[in-house]
Amino acid sequence: MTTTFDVNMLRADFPILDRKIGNAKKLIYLDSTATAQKPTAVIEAMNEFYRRSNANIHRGVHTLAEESTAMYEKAREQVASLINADSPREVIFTRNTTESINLVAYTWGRENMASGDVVILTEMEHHSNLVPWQMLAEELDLVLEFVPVTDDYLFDMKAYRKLLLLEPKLVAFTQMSNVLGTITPAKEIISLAHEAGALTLIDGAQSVPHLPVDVQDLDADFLVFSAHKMLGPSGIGALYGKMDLLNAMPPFLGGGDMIKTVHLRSFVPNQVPYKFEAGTPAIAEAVGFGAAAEYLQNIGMEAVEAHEHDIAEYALERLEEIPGITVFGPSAENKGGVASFVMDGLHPHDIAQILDGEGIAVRAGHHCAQPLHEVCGVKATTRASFYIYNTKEEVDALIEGIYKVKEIFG
Amino acid sequence: MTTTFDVNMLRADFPILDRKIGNAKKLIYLDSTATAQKPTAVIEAMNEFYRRSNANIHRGVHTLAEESTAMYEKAREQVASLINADSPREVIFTRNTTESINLVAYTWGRENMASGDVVILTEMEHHSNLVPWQMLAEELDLVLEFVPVTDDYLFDMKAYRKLLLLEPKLVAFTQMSNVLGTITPAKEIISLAHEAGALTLIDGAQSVPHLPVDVQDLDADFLVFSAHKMLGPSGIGALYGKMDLLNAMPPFLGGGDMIKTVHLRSFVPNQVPYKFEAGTPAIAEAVGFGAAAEYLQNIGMEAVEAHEHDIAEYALERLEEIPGITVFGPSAENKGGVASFVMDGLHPHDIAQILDGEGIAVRAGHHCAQPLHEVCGVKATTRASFYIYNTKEEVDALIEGIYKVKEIFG
Amino acid sequence: MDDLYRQLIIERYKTPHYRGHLDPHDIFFEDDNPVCGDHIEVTVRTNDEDIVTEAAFDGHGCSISQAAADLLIEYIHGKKLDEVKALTKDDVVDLLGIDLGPVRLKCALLSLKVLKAGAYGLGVDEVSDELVE
Amino acid sequence: MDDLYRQLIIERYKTPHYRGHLDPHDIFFEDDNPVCGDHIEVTVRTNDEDIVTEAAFDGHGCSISQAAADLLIEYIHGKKLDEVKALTKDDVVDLLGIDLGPVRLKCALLSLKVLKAGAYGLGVDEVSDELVE
Ligand SMILES: Cc1ncc(COP(=O)(O)O)c(C=O)c1O
Ligand SMILES: Cc1ncc(COP(=O)(O)O)c(C=O)c1O
Repeated sequence: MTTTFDVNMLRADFPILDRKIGNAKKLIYLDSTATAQKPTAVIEAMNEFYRRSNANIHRGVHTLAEESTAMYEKAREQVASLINADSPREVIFTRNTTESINLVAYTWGRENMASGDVVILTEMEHHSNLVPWQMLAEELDLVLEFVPVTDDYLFDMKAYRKLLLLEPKLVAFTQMSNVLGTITPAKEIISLAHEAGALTLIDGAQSVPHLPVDVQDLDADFLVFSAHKMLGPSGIGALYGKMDLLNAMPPFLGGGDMIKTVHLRSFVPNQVPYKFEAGTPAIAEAVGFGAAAEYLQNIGMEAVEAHEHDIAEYALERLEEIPGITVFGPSAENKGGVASFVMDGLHPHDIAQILDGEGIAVRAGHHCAQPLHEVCGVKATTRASFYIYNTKEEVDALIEGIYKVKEIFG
Repeated sequence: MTTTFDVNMLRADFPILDRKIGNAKKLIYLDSTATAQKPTAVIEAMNEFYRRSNANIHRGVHTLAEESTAMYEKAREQVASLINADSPREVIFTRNTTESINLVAYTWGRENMASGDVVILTEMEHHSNLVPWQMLAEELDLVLEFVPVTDDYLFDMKAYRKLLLLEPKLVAFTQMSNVLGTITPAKEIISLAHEAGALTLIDGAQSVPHLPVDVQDLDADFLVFSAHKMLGPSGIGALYGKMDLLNAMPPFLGGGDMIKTVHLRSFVPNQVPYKFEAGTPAIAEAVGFGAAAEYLQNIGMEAVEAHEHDIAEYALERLEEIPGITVFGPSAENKGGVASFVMDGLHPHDIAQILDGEGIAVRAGHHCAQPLHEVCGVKATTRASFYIYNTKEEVDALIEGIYKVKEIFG
Repeated sequence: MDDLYRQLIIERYKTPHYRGHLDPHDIFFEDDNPVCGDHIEVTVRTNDEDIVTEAAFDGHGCSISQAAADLLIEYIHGKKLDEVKALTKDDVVDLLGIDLGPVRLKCALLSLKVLKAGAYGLGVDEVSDELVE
Repeated sequence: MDDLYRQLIIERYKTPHYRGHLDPHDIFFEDDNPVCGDHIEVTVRTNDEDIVTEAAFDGHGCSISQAAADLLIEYIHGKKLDEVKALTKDDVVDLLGIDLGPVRLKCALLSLKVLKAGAYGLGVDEVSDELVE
């Protein structure tokens, strides 16, 4: 796989890449797994919205309200199209991946699970796909089981098949680990879950921004993701759910827009997706989210994946040259554009701080995956992550920077 | 009271006011109660954020992450300062007023109320301050009681005192009706509630944007509001809560950032306010929210109130000249900048549509307050609402427009 | 705007041709527009060949919803039930002859939604906007 | 950057002067930085006049957190407990002699938080960042 677009031309779409850090070093942004940078198309879509069309939606008949409503619903179509949902109605706008998971836990979960029921997660999960189930388990007395990672940092299919014998109600798993970069075999995981009578929730926070994800091909029941990690704005995310499931779920938050009729002591909920969008939604953010989905679709998710694979493969090669480094995760073919590593005797904060002095933004910490770090036997790692705008030259700068860290602390 | 700032100069801060509607009519925006327009200062603060500083917060040590974190937390201080909170930590960022109310219902409510407990609301509430309590009442078997509106559309203090004899656990009430414009005596309502042993939640969706609101002076327990109605962006709102209350409340959504430590089967929550901000928050939106709070504070909330009062008083006078019109709500001295009306034989949609043809944006419908419309004996109203950027000339245009409606349907 | 309130709509709103309630009837359905509380009911009589012989609407609402209902009821007279089931949003938009944004479109389509729900024999809980897309 | 990693910090990180655990001790406290899992414990001995006679820290973390702890422990020797309770974020920033953003500041202030929580005799649940503001 090689890059099919011109990275340098594409970089011109991202104004922040001209940013100077500290003493006039150029920004090298290797932290897209935490949040992605935004192309002008996304920033300007929101800008335009506020300067031209801003109004509250769904209930106004004046020109601005009609425009805003149309833009908000068009965004739903753009996002639905990216993941190939059968209908835009299957896309619910939330704040982020985290809220999407909580929505499923609070509604589908509380309605469909009871004492002793089993939920299968994996050891690789982000806190956002652990804590909501821990809270629900505490409330309903559920049993949580965890698919381990194999010695080569893959989803342990054998262990999973065994856990399915427990007849779980739900399998909730990440499609790409934000630490290891591991890409899990989502289609197989889902089809096995369905055979065992379980529903599935894909944490697509890292997969939707970086890979082609087709909910119909995957036969996904729920898929959750965040706009901010896929070139879109903060403050908005999505929950995809199969229409039948969404229709059967009770509402989550109560309030304006999620109702059909209200009396003082009772209400009738609105239809899906509005049933789950209480109150004034993130309207401008939806417009930005739609623009981001379209931007990615114009590049093509295969091309996105290929480019990142290129960069990641090169980064792994170069990192592994460095004495005293350990990179966690599988080999490049099963891995997205993430490289988390530790270095003998060096604290991730110090590495990140010295790199920042070189203009290089990487993340240090447990990346909201403490249990996975426990599995890896470390408290924290330094993580470099890659997106469509990153180049091999930036990887070279990273490697140089790491040598500088060694020098300073040597 | 008279306006203490130059409206025409201030209007230059709002780019959308140059918008042309349809056949080159200039926009006259009288729908700020649904959502307010945004000054350049707010739009540009977010723009700048995305072009210069965008990063995920709280966990990164690189320059962008440090900047973004500082900007996000500064926004919390700006919002806290507007409502005179004792500490910025008492301000939790949510999506909107609606989510803030649901947060209190799901956490404080489920923890502190049980079968037979009484919650007092009013007949004036927006659906967002009805449905969450209806859902909770259904779950916990609570009793909902409603303070009526008096014949002159005020909060019925006598009826309220009687309802307090039921020893309610909570009194949740709007500080300004989004339909009637009625301003309720929040300080007195709260002090009576406290005497009766109840906590209070103020729906400040309409008051915080339009009046001076001082949580310490009011002795408010909870106050909820939305950025988008106070010149800020969509996608963010706030919950103010007294620190002791927030500390004692269980978490709401589980996930990243709201935790201190996570193991596979358990977690320890983070401190307030982070405990209630799960996942990547609305970062750019917080920056815009902060800028909006500062913009309002620079004008001064007394000045905002005075200007709106001026306009509203004039609008009421002129509207009441029109034969066949009924304006709902109290007289100007107890009323914010809202005028909801019906006209004999005319449907609100038709009124709004014809006015739109004149470039005038008003709202038609039940404004998410169906029960209040039942009380008023109408299905829907047409609502004109005013903010700092509106002028008496715009009111004149509204009146002319209404005569045109009468002509067309006459 | 002048387009929107073209003469036909104002006329049909002020003096509808098919307002009423047929009793007996073969088809009856009613629903609300949650945005504004507008209400439409339709009653339809069909013959042995499932052809609409008579139809009427009742309810209250804005000029768009009422005029659309009146024009739609007129349009289906003499149509087969299968043709009625196949009606779409575009048919109503053509009848009205005007462009509509998504919010006003809901007003315009309320009668079609009610009519198709009745034609399909749906339950109250089964009505969705998908019927009129 | 060169500022940030000024010689003093690197030195104190590599060869701290006050690393250890005092037993017996009059004050003991420990806590984590949730962002990175850094850990600091402090042990303090005081005399009859509540003056710190000896103190030590232990734990693991980045150079900022460890150097700050070492410098802070050095600083409190001979101070009255009331003076320790009155220490603020600015004192630590002065000791380090560098500017820090809000995230790194947490690293720098972890030892102060732990120390003050110990000095005040707080419970594990009572520790909050307010201690070091
Ligand atoms: C009084 C009142 N409460 C609550 C709300 C709900 O606000 P939001 O939609 O921003 O959650 C509104 C907005 O219309 C309101 O006017
Ligand atoms: C795999 C994974 N899941 C969930 C999340 C949470 O996303 P958000 O913070 O946008 O809710 C993240 C983001 O870090 C992630 O990487």
